Amino acid sequence: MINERNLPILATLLVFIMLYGFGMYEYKGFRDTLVFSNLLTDNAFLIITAIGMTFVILSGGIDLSVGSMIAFIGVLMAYLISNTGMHPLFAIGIALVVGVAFGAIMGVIIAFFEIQAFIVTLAGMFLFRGLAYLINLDAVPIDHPFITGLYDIYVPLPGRGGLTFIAMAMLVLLALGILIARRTRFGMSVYALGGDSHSAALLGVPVKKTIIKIYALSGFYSAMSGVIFAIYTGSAYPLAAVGVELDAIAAVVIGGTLLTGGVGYVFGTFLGGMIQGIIQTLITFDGSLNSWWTKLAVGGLLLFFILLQKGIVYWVKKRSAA
Amino acid sequence: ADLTIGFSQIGSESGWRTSETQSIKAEAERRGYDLKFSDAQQKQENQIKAVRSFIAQGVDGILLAPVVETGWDQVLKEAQRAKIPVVLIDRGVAADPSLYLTKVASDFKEEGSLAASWLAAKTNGRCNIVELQGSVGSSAAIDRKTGFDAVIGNFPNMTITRSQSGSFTRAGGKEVMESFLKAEGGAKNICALFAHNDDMALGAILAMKEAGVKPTKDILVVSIDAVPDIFKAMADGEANATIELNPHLGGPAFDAILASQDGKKVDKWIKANGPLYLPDTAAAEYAKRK
Amino acid sequence: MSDLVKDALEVKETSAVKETVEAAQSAVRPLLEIKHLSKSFTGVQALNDVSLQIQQGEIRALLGENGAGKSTLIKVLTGVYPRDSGEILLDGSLISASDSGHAQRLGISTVYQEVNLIPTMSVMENLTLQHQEKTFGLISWKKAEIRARELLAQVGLDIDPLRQLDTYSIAIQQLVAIARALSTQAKMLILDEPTASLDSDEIKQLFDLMARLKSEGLGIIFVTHFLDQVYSITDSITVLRNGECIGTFKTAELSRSDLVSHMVGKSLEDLAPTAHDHSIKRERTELLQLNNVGKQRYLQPLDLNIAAGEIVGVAGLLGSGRTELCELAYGSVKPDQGEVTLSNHSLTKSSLRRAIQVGMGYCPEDRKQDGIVAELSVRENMILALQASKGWWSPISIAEQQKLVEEMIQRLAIKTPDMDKPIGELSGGNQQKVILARWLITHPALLILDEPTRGIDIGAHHEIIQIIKELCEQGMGLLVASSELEELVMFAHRVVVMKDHHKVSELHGNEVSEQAILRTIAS
Amino acid sequence: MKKNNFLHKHQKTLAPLLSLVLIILITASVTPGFLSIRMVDGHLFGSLLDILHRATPTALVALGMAVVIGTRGIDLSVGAVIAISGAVTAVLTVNTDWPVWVVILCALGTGMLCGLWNGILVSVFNIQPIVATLILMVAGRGIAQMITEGQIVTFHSDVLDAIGNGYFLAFPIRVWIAIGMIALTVLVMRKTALGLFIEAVGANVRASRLVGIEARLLVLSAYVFSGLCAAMSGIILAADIRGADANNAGLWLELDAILAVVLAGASLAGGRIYLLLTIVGVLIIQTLTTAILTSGLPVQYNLVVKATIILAVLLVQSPKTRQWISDFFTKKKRAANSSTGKADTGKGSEKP
Ligand SMILES: Nc1ncnc2c1ncn2[C@@H]1O[C@H](COP(=O)(O)OP(=O)(O)OP(=O)(O)O)[C@@H](O)[C@H]1O
Ligand SMILES: Nc1ncnc2c1ncn2[C@@H]1O[C@H](COP(=O)(O)OP(=O)(O)OP(=O)(O)O)[C@@H](O)[C@H]1O
Ligand SMILES: [Mg+2]
Ligand SMILES: [Mg+2]
Repeated sequence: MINERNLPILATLLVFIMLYGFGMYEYKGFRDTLVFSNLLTDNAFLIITAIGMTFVILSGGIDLSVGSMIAFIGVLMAYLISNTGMHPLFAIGIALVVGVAFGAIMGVIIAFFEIQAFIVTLAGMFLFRGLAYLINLDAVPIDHPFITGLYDIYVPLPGRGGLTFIAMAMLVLLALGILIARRTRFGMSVYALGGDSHSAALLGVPVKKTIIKIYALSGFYSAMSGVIFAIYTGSAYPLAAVGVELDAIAAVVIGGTLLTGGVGYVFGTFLGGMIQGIIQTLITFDGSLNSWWTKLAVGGLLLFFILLQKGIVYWVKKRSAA
Repeated sequence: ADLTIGFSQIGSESGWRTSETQSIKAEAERRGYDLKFSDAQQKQENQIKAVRSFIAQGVDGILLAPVVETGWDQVLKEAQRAKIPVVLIDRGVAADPSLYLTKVASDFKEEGSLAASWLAAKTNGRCNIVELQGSVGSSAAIDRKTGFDAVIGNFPNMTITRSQSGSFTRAGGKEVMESFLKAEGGAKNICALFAHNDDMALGAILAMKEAGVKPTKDILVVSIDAVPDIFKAMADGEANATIELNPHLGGPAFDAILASQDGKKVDKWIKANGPLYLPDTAAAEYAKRK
Repeated sequence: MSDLVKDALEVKETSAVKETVEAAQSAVRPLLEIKHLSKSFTGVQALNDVSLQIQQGEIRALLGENGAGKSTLIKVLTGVYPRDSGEILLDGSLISASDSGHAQRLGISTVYQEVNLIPTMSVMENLTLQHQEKTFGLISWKKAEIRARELLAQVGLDIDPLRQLDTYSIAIQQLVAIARALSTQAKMLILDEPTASLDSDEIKQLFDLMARLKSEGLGIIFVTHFLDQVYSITDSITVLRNGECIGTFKTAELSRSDLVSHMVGKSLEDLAPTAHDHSIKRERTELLQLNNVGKQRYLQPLDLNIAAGEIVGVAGLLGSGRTELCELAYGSVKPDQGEVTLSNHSLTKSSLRRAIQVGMGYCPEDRKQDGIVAELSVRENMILALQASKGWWSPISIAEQQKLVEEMIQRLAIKTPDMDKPIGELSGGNQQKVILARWLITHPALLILDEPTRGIDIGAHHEIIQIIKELCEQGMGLLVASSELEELVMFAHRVVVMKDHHKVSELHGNEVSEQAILRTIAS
Repeated sequence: MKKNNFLHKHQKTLAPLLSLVLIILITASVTPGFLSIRMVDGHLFGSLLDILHRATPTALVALGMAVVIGTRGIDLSVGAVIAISGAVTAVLTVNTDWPVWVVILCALGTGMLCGLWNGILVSVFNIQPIVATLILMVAGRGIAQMITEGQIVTFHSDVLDAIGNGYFLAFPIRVWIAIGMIALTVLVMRKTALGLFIEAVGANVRASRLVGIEARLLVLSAYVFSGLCAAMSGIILAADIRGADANNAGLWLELDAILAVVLAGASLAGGRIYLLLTIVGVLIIQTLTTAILTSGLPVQYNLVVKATIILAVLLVQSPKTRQWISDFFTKKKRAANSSTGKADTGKGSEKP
């Protein structure tokens, strides 16, 4: 029998496969591996952000600052590379450290001042976007040879598709996320915290320390996503990634994680992100929707998949009960 | 020939943008082209995804209205590799011009300069200006401001006394104008308003009227875009000037793609700057555009 | 007899007793020593200058009424609450645990009151949380599963450790919590009411375990409200009353009545179970009728009638379906076959509100999840059911609420500084009383109680049984599921015995006795 | 002593009020004339009035949001509902000759319909509130744009103008509307058991169901109410600029509303809500916005300043901060008479 706890994730997988199948059936261009590898590359930054968000949501919190963090890290990187002539690797290192530090600071405020995560990270969202404006109002290109060189790292697949550096980085970060979530003590503490934070404390989970680590980890992942986004576009833009926090939350939730915390898997988040990407791709392939119908379609499809997933879970449970 | 064209639009954040979309769609329909439209909802990543999807579908040409000027090199290279011509619409990109066929666009900086020149002429180079900026960080806001500032820099007695962002919206323009009027103690110290788009100007006009300030009499109003409502305001004597941002870019763009298919050389910049409109023609223009 | 009680109450005398006990013990260095510990919450002095010592290999009962400060003492000891003043020595060295995890590392393993596990994690994950074994720096779930099975076997549980914890009943969860406490190498084991809702078999298993740990030299603190258990397993007794330490006594040297007097602060001679007449005198008018009611994979169809003034007990082993019967009867879980009627109103498909309006009431087993609304005040919690049945548009005036609540606080001796305190801050037993009071003020025709006296002290226990009997004399019907057979036998007119989710038998009138029930279960 | 007790008991209430007063005072010291209020044309005039005027849409939205948050939900779609109701108002005013009150009723009805949709997704389909309302947040703007065909629809109506910018008894009419709505809500919450039920459902649904509260219906109504409040706000915002801007009306307003509810001391995990303090929270946010606009700060500083001040307010209001401060003082006190205290414990430990 299927383990009940894996049901949502299996349902998500099924939904993804059905969608992909629909695309292949409906559009010729969809059958090329290029579409799949584009999905991996184009949604990499969203998925990376969402992996960090998964930890936060598993612990029963939320992180609204990720979108702004992406923009801030990109602008910071661009500044370091073009204004100080620093090597991109150093710049990336510094940017990641800054991301982790800001995440940890939010964690400290949440843990020690006991202020709700939603609000602290909302302030973080304003702050990081504001800091990005302060560094640079304009969009600037990052055309260091090191960065452009990354585009040449490419593993071709049969067909026109291929794994880009960005896609591979995302997959590595995904594997790392899965390991942290399921195979480390910290990961289990995250689940415990989300399941029942009061009990977790009584069971000896170091609540405050874990909270700080969670937001630092989310800071790391969103900073990483900022780096990837900067590489992806080869530029930095203070208005980049507006609203990505909501997309990331949606990806996490579509992936079967409960916003109340304690239940969910990192791999589900990957599927959730891919489903969001596929919605976008299908709409583009169709190409006949105008602006407002696009919005309706994005919302409607989101709803459809959530209901479909719920339906599958319900149906399987009922079947296995009978 | 019946072409399949992909069009990656920024979004539908303003009336002007919607007009542009409609104009291009109508033009495609007139010519019998199959237009694949994609609304990116203000997100660059969505535009990149859209262009990649167009490439995967093997369209004959791509129109791209870039949300921001940087970050297109990679995807433009991919289009070039797939031998699909890309035409930039309504603003340029900071990439090697060889990567795209042409751009059909006006120049934001020039629009700002034109507004400033008109104002300088109107006030004899002596004016305290309040400025309503567009969304913080957007290229239209940055360039219009740069163009405007460059011109008034030549006039020592023209200064911007207050400048805030009204986010390109009517409500934003109104709220910010209200606070300007409060902070400056009414219209005494303000001679003109420069708004980065018409919608903010229209909001600001409402704010002026409610504060008992007469637009055009107490404060000159100049803005950019030339949306229908601003002509009505001009006809009613509530706005002084607007600079047109031409939304009808479909024709030249499609022509460029056709030309390139025929192997003809295409200019790298097909300028589409609009003229400055004044109240004298406002009523007629309003009737035309309504 | 009463002289003795009086003597014991004299402070001087008490400390004399205490000192002799301490003198006897001071030969060896105590394992745990608590000195002058105090702790107050806003408006409550929960602990006042409490001192005690525990030796290696000693099982100490920590007793006191609801709200006496037992749980608070344990939480201060393990660093969950910071203390106001006082010292704690473990093995002769001063310790100051900063949180529960720290206490664990210092060697104090604790099962707190209520089940404090993570409902959304699997049994295995709960058991190994914070103690996972690793290979190459990563948790090895293979090893964890083996370890989990070992631990479960220790408490005599044979369940699937991979299933989510909250799919198991409270009793099983309680056992899992105990198993978890055994997983660490500890010097001290603290058990706060671990036996509430356990059956005699499990309790026996637990006691065997405690005896073994004792022989290994552990010190054990054991909180309970069951005096039988105190006398069968503990070596010594510390009594708390109103946050003060009344004294520490050798179990063998303290009579039950003295113990009760120490706890309650007055002598209670009539606590002994009065003989109960198992027949009802009034004419039989049917209240609740379950007609072939059942649900697939939940409960086998069964019939059950309860008449006005009748008390029907539900007995059975852990997981036998007692709770399921209660839920179906109440209607919080809808049956997929059969008919439920209450005083001629069919309730098979109707809403809970309707059921309550026609006189149904239900005290659930899981107080934390299904009973209290922790953030709301005692007053709001108590009037919630009555208000819900009236509907939102006809509010009970504050004055009336206060009157009702005040009356109940008096009647059930609920210990709270005022009625506007959030119920989450009350002691466990007092929360239970509030939930009971919630239903009593609706004047139900039929009240369903699932483990009603869980965590309630003897004084209140006695009081509640009196109230139950009184209510029945006034014509209320009662369905009581309980793992305490003694209690059932004390007041039930009839006992339904459950086994493997179906009704095996029904004992009437004079057939009702502990032995008879046990025999039926065993057969 | 008694006064101290009062302070202690009302800490939670006083903290947001204090923050508001502080922000107003600081702004006043930076911006001259900020506090001045004059009579102009028979109505009050001044920056403080502007704050009230501007705060009304957010206040209405926050009111609905507070109720939803009380049920342990959240409503991200309010911005979109604002756009929809504004669009309905504008299009009906322009394209029909229906009386204004019919138009307004239609707009309010649309808002409630949107709320009903959210409510059904949350309470019937059991979709998590943040995602359920995210769907309408995305799709709702599409609906609004469909109604206005992507253009700003400008309209003219005396009644709507008055709602947007008219005055009554020296105060803006829309402020009266908001006050009326707030008073009504507070009254219903206090004088009926609705407030209790909402808080009970938010704090523990399972227990609430078991005592017979019809949690589903209650949660559903909370979203409908939130939809109604958003629609009112949408009408006011459209009336304000005499046009319906489907793309931008109420954009990101949901965040301000949630912020206000939380500044008032509510928890997003459900339970206690504080309606009047929520309004104080709204005023804090609006004062901040107005202060930034009048301050003459370059635009790129807006967000950093806003974030910093919000963080400061949160930190000051945190009960933990208060506890640390009071701990600090009691420690000081203790240190002052430490000699006796130390002697005592010393004796105690020697005795056994
Ligand atoms: N977190 C808290 N906040 C405020 N008061 C509390 C808190 N915890 C306990 N109290 C109060 O401290 C007193 C002692 O409570 P405690 O839980 O220690 O009692 P107990 O002896 O364990 O009772 P029971 O047998 O019912 O479990 C009670 O009056 C209770 O109301
Ligand atoms: N698979 C399950 N999923 C969800 N809940 C379950 C499941 N199995 C049992 N439960 C719940 O656990 C509770 C206890 O079930 P159990 O069969 O152990 O009842 P019981 O005989 O009353 O035992 P107890 O002595 O613990 O009261 C019931 O409320 C039941 O609904
Ligand atoms: Mg206790
Ligand atoms: Mg049970």
